[in-house]
Amino acid sequence: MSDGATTHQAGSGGTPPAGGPGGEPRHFRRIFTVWISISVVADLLFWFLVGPHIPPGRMTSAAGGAQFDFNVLFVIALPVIIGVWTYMAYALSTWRKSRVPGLPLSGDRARGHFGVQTAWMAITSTVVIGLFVFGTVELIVPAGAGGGEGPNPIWTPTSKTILPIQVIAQQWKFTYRYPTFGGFETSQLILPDNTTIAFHVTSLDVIHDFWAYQLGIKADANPQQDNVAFTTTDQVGSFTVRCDELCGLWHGAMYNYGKVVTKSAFESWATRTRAQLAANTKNLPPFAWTYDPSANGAGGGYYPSNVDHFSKVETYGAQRAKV
Amino acid sequence: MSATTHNNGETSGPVLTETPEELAYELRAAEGSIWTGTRLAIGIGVFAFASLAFAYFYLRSNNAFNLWRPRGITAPTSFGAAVMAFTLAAAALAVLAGRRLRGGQTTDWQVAGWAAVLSGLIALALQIWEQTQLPFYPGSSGYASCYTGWAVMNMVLILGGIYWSETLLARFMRLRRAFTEEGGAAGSPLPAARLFRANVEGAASFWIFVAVTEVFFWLLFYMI
Amino acid sequence: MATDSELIPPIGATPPPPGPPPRGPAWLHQNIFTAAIGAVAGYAFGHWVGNMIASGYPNINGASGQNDIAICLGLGIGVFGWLLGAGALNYPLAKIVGREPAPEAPESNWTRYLRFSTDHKVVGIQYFFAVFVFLFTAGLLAMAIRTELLSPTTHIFGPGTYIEIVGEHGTMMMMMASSLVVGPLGNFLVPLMIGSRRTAFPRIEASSFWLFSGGYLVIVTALPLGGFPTGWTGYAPLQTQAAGGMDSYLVGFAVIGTGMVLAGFNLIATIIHYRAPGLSWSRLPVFVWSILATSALLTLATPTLICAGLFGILDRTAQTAFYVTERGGSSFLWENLFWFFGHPEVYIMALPGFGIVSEILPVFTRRPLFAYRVAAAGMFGVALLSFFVWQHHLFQSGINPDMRPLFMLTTELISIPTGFIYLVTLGTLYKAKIHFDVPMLFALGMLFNFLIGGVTGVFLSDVPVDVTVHGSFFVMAHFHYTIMGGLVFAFFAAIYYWMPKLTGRTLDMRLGRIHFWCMFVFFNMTFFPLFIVGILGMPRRVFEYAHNLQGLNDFSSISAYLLGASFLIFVANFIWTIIIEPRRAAANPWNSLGLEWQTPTPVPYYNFERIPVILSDPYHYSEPEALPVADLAPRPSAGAATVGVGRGSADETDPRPPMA
Amino acid sequence: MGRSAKIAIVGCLLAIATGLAVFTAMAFVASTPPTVDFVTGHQQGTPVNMEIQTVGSVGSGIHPSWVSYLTRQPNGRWVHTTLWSLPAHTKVNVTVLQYDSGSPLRNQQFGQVTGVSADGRSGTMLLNGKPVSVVNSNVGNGVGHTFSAPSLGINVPLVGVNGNANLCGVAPCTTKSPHNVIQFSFTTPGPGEYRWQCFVPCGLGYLYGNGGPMQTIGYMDGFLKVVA
Repeated sequence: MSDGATTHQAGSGGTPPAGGPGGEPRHFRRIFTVWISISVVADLLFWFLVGPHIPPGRMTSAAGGAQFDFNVLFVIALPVIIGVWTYMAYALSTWRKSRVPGLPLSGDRARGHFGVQTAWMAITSTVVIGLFVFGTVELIVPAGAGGGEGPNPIWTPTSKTILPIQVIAQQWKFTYRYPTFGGFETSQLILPDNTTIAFHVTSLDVIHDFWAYQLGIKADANPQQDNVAFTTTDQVGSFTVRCDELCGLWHGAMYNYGKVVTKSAFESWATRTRAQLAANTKNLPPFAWTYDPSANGAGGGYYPSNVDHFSKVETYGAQRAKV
Repeated sequence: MSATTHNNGETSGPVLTETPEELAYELRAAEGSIWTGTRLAIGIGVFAFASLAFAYFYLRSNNAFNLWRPRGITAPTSFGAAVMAFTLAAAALAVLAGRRLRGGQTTDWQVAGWAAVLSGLIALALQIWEQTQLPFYPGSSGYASCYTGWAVMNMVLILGGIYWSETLLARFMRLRRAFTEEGGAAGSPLPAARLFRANVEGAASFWIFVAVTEVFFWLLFYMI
Repeated sequence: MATDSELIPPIGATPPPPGPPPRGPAWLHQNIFTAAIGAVAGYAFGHWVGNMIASGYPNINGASGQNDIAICLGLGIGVFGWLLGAGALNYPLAKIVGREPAPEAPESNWTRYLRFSTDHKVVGIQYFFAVFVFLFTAGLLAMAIRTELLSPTTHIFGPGTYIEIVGEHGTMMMMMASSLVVGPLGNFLVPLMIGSRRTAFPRIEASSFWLFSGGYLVIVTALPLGGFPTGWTGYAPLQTQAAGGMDSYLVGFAVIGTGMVLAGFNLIATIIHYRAPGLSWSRLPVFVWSILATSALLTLATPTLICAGLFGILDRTAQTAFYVTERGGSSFLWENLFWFFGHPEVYIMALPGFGIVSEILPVFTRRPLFAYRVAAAGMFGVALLSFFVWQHHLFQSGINPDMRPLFMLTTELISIPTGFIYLVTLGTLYKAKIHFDVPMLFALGMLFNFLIGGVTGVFLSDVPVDVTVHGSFFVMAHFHYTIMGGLVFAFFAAIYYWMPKLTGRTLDMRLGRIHFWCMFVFFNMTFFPLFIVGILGMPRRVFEYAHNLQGLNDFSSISAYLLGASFLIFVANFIWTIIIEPRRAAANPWNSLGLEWQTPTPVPYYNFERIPVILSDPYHYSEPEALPVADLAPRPSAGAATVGVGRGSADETDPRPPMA
Repeated sequence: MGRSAKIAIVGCLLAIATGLAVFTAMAFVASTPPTVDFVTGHQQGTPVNMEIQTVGSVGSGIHPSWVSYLTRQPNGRWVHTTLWSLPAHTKVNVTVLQYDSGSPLRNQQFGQVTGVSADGRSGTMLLNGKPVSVVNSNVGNGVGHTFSAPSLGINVPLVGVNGNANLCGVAPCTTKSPHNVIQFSFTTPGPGEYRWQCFVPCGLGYLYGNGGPMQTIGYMDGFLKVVA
């Protein structure tokens, strides 16, 4: 008796859920009708009314992709949620009993239904595989969909002209270096319109995360790691950059604003800033894809002059080796 | 040994008299639990040491700043070989002791068992001593870090094996008289004796796991 | 020299029955107060030793003035002292000299809850109170979080205190939720459900509780030690950089983790070997299935956390460089190790909820559980897959971009076995006789909340969408929907359902209904807006946020206060109807078929007068011709020794049971 | 015991528990350092004069070895805090007495003076009376600390003193110890709380030098609490 859990148990009074014998209402047809009508309406409303306003907007290709994917997922998710809710609401209202003392043993007897179980698994598996295929295409075709791809990106943009920008995260501020403009480093993030941009995200200390919200870019900043994320700007406007990986005291205050401007405005800004910062650019270390502070004479980055707790141990270890 | 009757104190509940069938049933369950528990303990150990192995290979393949293993530094190889040898000896002796016990040779079991404990203690002592003789400091490289982690975990591992074997031997000495009344530790049908044998088998299996772990990480840290 | 009968304890039988309280002054016998003394003395001693051995190294104690070796040793030896004072180490230490001390006869009065007890029912109740201490401490911290977020720029706690609160809240809640069901209900109910008089390793079961409570003390010390700035995920190298509170985090997780391993270890052995005759795998209550799957995760995933924590402790004390890239380590190593534990951990917190709901639904729908085998398979499918999804937490980290489609696939695949639970529960509602009692309300609430939590999980698994929602309040709302909306709701369903069994008393159901509706409404009001806040660009764990999000945040904060207040309804209900004016419960108030309800209440020390023989599964509602669930007084010939259904009979010489 | 007595006991216990919780929360809030008030008594239209100092080790309190900022109250007393309450849209003249040694910057970008003015020139500070707009931290005594408020665009590198000199080790330092005087001015924005911090990893003994005092309000981090 207990072994019949997965097999069709039509005998001894258990009725298969799919149909309804005479007199019994056709539950599934009712539920299906309600479900399909609500779902269609909800999906259409969402797609046309809400969807275009879903963040992160359409400022870049990555942002637009994220918006499209979110909307597609939402359109699939809505019927799932509505389906379960419709069924539950129907079940709870149709088969509810007022609180009867003694709780009689009189419910349905079916311990399983082969058709329902198979259909359930088939449908969920199909949806899941479909989502996987969709997600993979949407990840690979737009060159990583704005996510950090590590130092050696395998999905790269097709554009021939790419503006590289190094994002340097440190506790607790982002600075930006423009290697193709003489390697000046600034607190401002200004981007040209209609340009493919490669953000090379790195960190000087702990793990940060460069989240350019309206650009649809997110890439972790790890020390001594070049994490590349691509996107193409489509619209001018301003955007927010936030740190998205807890990095200590000022994590919540580690944000700044950037701008996408026209190409000519960008050119003139970059040229002007390059000249303004020239005195300090000379003092910066030579450009490298991972920002190595030892190159500017900081002695491995341990302050001051190599006497922090690691350095002391090093001395100790070296002495031991000599003995 | 008949059904155990417990005497309640002032606040008495129902007095439970277990039937012989129930005692036998619970005894089988206890034996099975020791068997399963041993395997679970090994499983826990596998996941723990797999974490260390993951750290080893991850840092090795990363080789950040060429600081995985600069200049091919190695922890003292003589110590490493000695620690491994004594641990393997302890494992082999513990397994041997278990077999001798099953064969009814209780003297052999005790001799081999205590030798296993001694061997394990020597391995432990050497592992601790090795820490004072390192040609590198713990944070000098990825290798040095992993080695330090391994040293700590290895101490815990060997200590676990020693504890298991030692408690069995100590218990055996206390229970010797009781066991010998009915066929000795190897054959006594007393519940205590049966669980004792199950425990000895468990300890032997655990020692085999210790030996495999030891060889694996010895290869990682001293050979490649 | 002791006599033979003292030397040979009744192994294989049950421990001695309850006796009178120990003679002499109560405080002389090991209890929670001696444990506290041991903890304080241990901490002082460890701290002193740490200062002795390490203060000579300027790199450790020089410029920073922070001696992590002293803190770690203090905490570690403090926990040792806690266990020693509680009496958890009496047996392991006596064993070294071969002694096999018979456990002290447990008391029958309430003071037994303050002692090291090997009675699984006492341990269950101890866990019950401990998880509530955890829950309410961390809950107060949640109120503090929402208070800080009332304003985007005006600060009540400031950034430093705020991240300490956030980290402490998250860590304590994770620690609590890992044991929320397995600790109290797993220990109390599993032996009753499988017809056993005990668990397999009662001392290990008791030790797991004392480690759990010791872990609470350790993690609480984080606040006076300066807190930890990393949140519950403890990302290195911020971890390596952090103040002394980080040591509490690492040691605390190691202690709690050891307790989790031990609890799972004991329950697995118990469920495999101590099932009563006739309780085949296909008759096992689905709650026990969920505990088995959870225990497997606890036992196998947690060692990774303990090892990762060990590496962290070594980085902070012995100055190794596991997580420091510039010294040959890697900042990705912790992320990998942590999430390799962390994702199974997520299901450690989800599976028991599935089990509770599946167990309760048949009782209140008066019909058999639909697709029982699918439920069990779903739980084990989730458990297995959970080991293969950890990198979905690292989609933007820069690790292995080529592996992203694979981890997207495994993550989305996990929604198939999770969906099985909905197949089971929705199928069970079909043509049922649904009774809306309080446990049923909470179970339905769990289904409602977990659906939202699960569906939003699919959004997170999709890499392009995850670029926006990763690390935002969307994630935060998602996992609160699964853990609080799922597990905690299921836990309250279980409390209202099993309280008559746990205590012999019943909670007030009218207050229970009020509690449910308040908690359900305010929970959704608190966390649903946070999905929107997340999509609108608010990262987690920030003390400042965009001005346009203040309205939603304030709505959420006020709802959170109300949600917190709804717990007070429960507390008042509990204190009044269970302690102050006890309401005697009927023996089986829900007319459940479950074996645990067939025992007397309060459950006698031995659980079962005779080891029962199981005749059917506990879900044969509306099957009048079915056999009763168990024969509670089997004749000896039909009893334990002769029935080997589903277990095989063990060979006399080979202790290994045949594999099932 | 009567029903009302029981209710009373439960109520009292709940009240005590709530009180303890609130007390703990308030203890947290109160643990922040004091705020120096530059608003009270401030005349509309006049600049605020502020004097702060940096010290290599604060010498007292629970973290005596930590590096720290101190602020001089309008009454002339030095207090160990980094929280200032300032009037909005007002010019603030800051004098920093830098008593700490320096080192090369971890990120030389912070060698650029931004967001402040001196001698009527923007992007400039006065170092011992001489105008400076870029500090090369790789030469000389390096940079000891910075005064930076990222959301206001302010960054001022505070050039270190010679580390071999007899440095002041206990706060507050007096001008007898070797020091640099750095002066600059900035204008406060509208009301709000703006963070400021040091960007030199000066938390000695912590990984990347950014632990301890670098992550504690009152040492190397603070707020400009600008009020209307």
